[in-house]
Amino acid sequence: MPSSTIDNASTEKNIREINFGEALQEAQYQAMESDKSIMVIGEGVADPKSIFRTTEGLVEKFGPDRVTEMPLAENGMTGVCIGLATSGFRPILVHQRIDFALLSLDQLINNAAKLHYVFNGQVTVPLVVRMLIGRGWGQGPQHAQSLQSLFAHIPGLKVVMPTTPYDAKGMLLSAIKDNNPVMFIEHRWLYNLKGDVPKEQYLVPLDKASIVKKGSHITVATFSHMTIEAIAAAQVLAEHGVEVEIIDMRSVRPLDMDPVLASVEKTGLLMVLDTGWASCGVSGEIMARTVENAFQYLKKPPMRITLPDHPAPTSKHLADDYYPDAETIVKAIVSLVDDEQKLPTQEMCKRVRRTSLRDIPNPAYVGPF
Amino acid sequence: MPSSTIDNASTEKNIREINFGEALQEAQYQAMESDKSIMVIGEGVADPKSIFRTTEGLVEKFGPDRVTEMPLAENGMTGVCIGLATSGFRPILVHQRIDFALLSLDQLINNAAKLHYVFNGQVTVPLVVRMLIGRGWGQGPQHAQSLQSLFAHIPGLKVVMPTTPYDAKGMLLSAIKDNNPVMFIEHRWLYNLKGDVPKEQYLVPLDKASIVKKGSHITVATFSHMTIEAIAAAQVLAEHGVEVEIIDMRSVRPLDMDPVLASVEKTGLLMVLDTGWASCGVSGEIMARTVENAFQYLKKPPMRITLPDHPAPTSKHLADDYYPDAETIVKAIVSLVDDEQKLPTQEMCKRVRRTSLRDIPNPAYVGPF
Amino acid sequence: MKTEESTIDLPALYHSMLRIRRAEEAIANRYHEQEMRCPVHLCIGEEAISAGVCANLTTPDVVFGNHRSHGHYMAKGGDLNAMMAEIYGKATGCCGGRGGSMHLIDNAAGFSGAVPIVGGTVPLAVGAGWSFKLKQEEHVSVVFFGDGCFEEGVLHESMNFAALKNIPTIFVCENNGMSVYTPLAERQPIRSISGVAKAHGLGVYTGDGNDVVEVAHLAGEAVAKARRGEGPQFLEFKTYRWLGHVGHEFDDDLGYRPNETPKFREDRCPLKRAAEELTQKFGWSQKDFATLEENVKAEVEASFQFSFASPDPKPQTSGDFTYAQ
Amino acid sequence: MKTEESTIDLPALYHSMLRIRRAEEAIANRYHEQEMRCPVHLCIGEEAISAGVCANLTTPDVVFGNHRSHGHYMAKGGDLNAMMAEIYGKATGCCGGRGGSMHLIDNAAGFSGAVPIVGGTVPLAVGAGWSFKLKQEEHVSVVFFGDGCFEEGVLHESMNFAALKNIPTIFVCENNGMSVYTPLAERQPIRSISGVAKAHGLGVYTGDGNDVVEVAHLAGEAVAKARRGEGPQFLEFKTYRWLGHVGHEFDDDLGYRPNETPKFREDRCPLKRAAEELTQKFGWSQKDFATLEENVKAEVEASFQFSFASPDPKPQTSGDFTYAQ
Ligand SMILES: Cc1ncc(C[n+]2csc(CCOP(=O)(O)OP(=O)(O)O)c2C)c(N)n1
Ligand SMILES: Cc1ncc(C[n+]2csc(CCOP(=O)(O)OP(=O)(O)O)c2C)c(N)n1
Ligand SMILES: [Mg+2]
Ligand SMILES: [Mg+2]
Repeated sequence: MPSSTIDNASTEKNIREINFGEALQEAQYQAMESDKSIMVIGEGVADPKSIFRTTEGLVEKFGPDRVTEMPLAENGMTGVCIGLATSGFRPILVHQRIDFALLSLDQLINNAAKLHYVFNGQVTVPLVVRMLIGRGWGQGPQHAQSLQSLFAHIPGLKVVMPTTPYDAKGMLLSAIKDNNPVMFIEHRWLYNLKGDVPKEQYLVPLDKASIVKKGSHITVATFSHMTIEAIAAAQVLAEHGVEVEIIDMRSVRPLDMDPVLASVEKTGLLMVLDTGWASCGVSGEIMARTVENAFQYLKKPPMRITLPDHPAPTSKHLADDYYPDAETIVKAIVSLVDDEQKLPTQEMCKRVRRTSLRDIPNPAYVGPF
Repeated sequence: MPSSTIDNASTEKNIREINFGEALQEAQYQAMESDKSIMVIGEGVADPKSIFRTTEGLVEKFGPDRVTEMPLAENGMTGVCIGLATSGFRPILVHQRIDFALLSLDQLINNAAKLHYVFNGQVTVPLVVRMLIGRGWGQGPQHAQSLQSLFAHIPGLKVVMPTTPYDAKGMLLSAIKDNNPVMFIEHRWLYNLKGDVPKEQYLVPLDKASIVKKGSHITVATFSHMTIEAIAAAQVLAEHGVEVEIIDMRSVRPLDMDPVLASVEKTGLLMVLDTGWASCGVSGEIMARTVENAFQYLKKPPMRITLPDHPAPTSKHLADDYYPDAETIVKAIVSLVDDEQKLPTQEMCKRVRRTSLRDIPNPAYVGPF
Repeated sequence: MKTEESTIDLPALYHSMLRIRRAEEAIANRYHEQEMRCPVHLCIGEEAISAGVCANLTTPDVVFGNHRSHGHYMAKGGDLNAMMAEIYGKATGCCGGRGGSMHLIDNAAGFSGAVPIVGGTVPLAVGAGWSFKLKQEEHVSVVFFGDGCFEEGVLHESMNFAALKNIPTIFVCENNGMSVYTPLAERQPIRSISGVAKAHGLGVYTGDGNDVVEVAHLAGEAVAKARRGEGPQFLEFKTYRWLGHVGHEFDDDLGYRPNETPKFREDRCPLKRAAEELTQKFGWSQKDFATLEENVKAEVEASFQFSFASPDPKPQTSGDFTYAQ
Repeated sequence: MKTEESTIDLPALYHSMLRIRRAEEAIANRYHEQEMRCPVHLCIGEEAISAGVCANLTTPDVVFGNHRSHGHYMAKGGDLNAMMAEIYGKATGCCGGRGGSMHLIDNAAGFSGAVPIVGGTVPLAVGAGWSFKLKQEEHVSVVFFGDGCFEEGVLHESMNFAALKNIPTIFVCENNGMSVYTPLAERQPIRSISGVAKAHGLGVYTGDGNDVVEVAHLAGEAVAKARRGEGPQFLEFKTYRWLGHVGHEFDDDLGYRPNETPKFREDRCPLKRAAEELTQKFGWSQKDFATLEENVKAEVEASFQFSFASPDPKPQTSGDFTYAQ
């Protein structure tokens, strides 16, 4: 398991280390304190487990009118939230798995994404939909999909996938403030990731990638949990003189291509890492935009690392190779940068190889999810 | 309006010219005659308009048990069809607009695409979902989406978009015979397109692109109605010595990249045409696979022509520039092949420019849809 | 439009219906010119429901429609010029031309929007109704939909939630027995639509949708109940669609409604019925009718002239409003 | 399993429940070993519904489940070894390890599949039931689902269609008053679930889901009706979930069901109640119970041993069966 801390440290005083889940909770809590129009609605938002504690304390503080359990009715409740949003509220709708949101694509794509447009700007839909990507511990094919690319196909939606606790808080606050429907996608394996987070409110833009690590040899554009794997891979590669530039894309729609293009201009090599499937996905989109705009700088064909092109199996034995990780990345980067085959690939792979089982985020984990 | 006939003429005797819609009707009729397990289910399949006549005569011939009107319940009825399919039937479900299928993505993605997999091959889902892409005459943002890329993201689904009447019949027959869920996407503007179609049953594979026109200067990979526009563009370009190789992809999932790669090896230039949006779409996917596999042959960055990144407006004045057409393609191809700026672009554009209004498929058309 | 439990104002109801009828007839008459380049779903024959329900609403009450919403929009006080210009795809249309006939809105009048995905606006209305409750405002939200829409799961999800939270939403089912060309009996079992709504926990009213007085009366009760905090109400009105599902023509030739002759329609004409009552009980003379006709005709004609005189939207603005600021 | 209208066979019902109880207890006991690496939703306390309903089914009748389907699978005659091996992610599992606890199937036994998307199997069951009707076979399809599922639109769409086409599907609502940790009152208005089903046109039965005799009796009537061509039937059984929503533990400590002490559970234990009746009316001795316990224990233990001895599936087969030939 790669390091579970990323440093986004600012120098301000009132900063302390909290984890990704706590950052989400804090963002909602503080936003709701400042703005009475914000509501949180979802299955489990007011129950004892409070969406893996990300809505903890909200119902006690803000009451059941603003923090509301909902019936199992994903499409209907999405529509209800759109109706609230066009009536002066700012609802945050939560799905414990992004797979459940498939029931609501009608309301999200036909209505949320289009009402501002078709009504000529006369209504706005300030709606946040928090959706969790499940992984591991036998989540299986209907509880472990990573569907960001479906949403990112649709004009009118914004789609973000923060990686760090800092971004989790800052981007959730931005999403809540935004007057558009924002699909806020959280990878479950990030929840325990710790990082420095300011106590007060701050905004992280919804349309800017972040350069997590500078490097000159290869550009890695990555999303969400894959950023953590990329960092682990880059660390060991750096020890052998390979400097990876890691760009955490953060936003899937709009895509902030500028830092990628600038980096490719420098490195000539691009690798894209996504938590989802390849076909018609954001990995190919980044490759396409890179060749459209920086073709002349590319020294080799860009590469991508995605899920294999099949559903997620449940058994840990079958799933063992399903998820690419730091080791996969090390091997792939070596294949691009090591023309002379001088790097100690085996050794580096061993360094980043998980020792614990691969179906849990960390060795301390005890099932079930 | 470009030519409305493509020649797929085989040399067999019992061939005659029929249009795309008639080819669909014939495929269903003949398949149902040969196989009692085939059913057609949808809103309007047994009504007097019979899905723009594509299900004409079916209920009279095969009765209401096999040709069934359905309630407005897209998700439920998709599930019912899946249940029929796992119980020995081969249902064809029809949506008059692909936009309505957004209500059923849960059943299509969570169940249809995954049951064969998760049940270890013990069930199969031989389901065809016919979905029409609307365009023009003020269909507007909720009735004119072209959503093939959403489906093509999902392993377990097959997604096809035939262009010619010949392929419409042959691919629909293949889709019906296939033991997987096949998303069969029909562009409304192809319905009146005429072409040679054999009278008897025949199969066109669901995973093979088709080279519509040979050429050595540039490779155009295209889908559905855009193929018609490409042909019109290629005709006028050919008169000026530019030989376009047109590959009608026919299938969105799986993508048959071999002919594209072989063509790019020859031409060094790639242009992708899609009827849908770019972001996380199949146009970028083809570009990505081309750079992954034929990077060294590319002389210039590949290009793509897609819908602009916003919903479809209704007013003909706003929609006038929304749909790229032969003229758009001519201009784009010139920008790639005409380094010395010798081609008479204006003149060529004028040759392919529509004279009639752009919100109707042909001048004879009288609204409403 | 009125605030309190309704004492029926038949002249006003008739006027409301007549405006809808004449506007839609004018659309039908001009549609062949091929200048209204969008699908139109006309509600001729069904005007009593729009008129009767909306007569009980105030401006801040909000109404949501569907694909067949000219009547809903007009009865709620939507700007006729802006609707007609929208159908003509003009910059002055209520959606600036982005929407056409199937997407109408007039926020100032409390017509909060129509979209053509069947069932699409139903939960939106519940959300809007909930917002009134949360803000402790005594307004109601209303959604109009057809018998076909009753088959969509989202409607049941919406009724369940509205009943759960005691939301002041009025569900108005315009039961014309048809979804496009498919009769009710091929889509729903033999049981009452409003019976299902009642089982969901809604207050329920059923009536003759071609009788504007009955509609206004029942809607008045339902709206008053919802305003008093008695939760969501469901109104089912039987009615009859005169023209084809879409477009400007009668389609008797298709033969899917074999019994339905011109006489069948006339017998059910809500305007005719109201006019008789105006003559008999309100003593309206031929001249009274003629004057009203003149006024309405002038208003409708003006909306066409407004549309013709309006500028086209610019193609280069086609991508505007994809995102809000 | 029986073919005709049921004369209740209490010993068989008790056996069926006991198998489920002991199998799930064994799962709960071993779960902490962290070798069953998938979420498990145990139905301890709710066994009477699976046992009582399935006692009325023949092998060709098909049953569909949900996320909480060990009981449905076992009661329908699903292979216990294959289920346990599936939970352990083994190649010999009923899905070859692809599915785990939330995806179970045994075609030979007529258990046609469980998946965890709430409502996901409901229309599938209607499709399967329709297939029987189209093929003129006298079988029924059955779908088990929870009170939470009743809120999903797809269930209403499915009921409407089943009623419309008179399809022999039995809808079995296991009403345990909970969706995860959210009580019914926060999700549905105060009205009867089965009342809504009835309004949709289904035959309706409600009963005590902790009384296996009552369940078997009502299900027997419903199944017989459906078999006779009287269309879809809806069974609502009140019951109680003993453990947490997911996992192997009691969760009284969470405090969301404050009244529900161990005594509360025991009072509702369907096995205890059946055992008392066996003692009193069937004269079962301690020894009879002990023998049965031994048999069941051996069967359950054997299923674990089978699982442990089974090979792991190969990672390189992970992509197989993405598409059918
Ligand atoms: C989700 C969805 N499915 C199908 C359609 C196509 N469609 C448009 S209107 C209509 C009929 C709706 O019938 P009903 O709700 O009774 O309204 P009516 O047209 O009779 O007023 C249908 C099927 C649609 N627009 N949306
Ligand atoms: C569509 C969907 N929404 C949410 C969930 C998460 N979820 C899994 S089980 C469950 C509770 C279902 O409650 P109920 O139907 O009453 O069944 P029970 O668990 O009580 O047996 C929920 C919300 C899901 N699996 N699918
Ligand atoms: Mg109708
Ligand atoms: Mg429950």
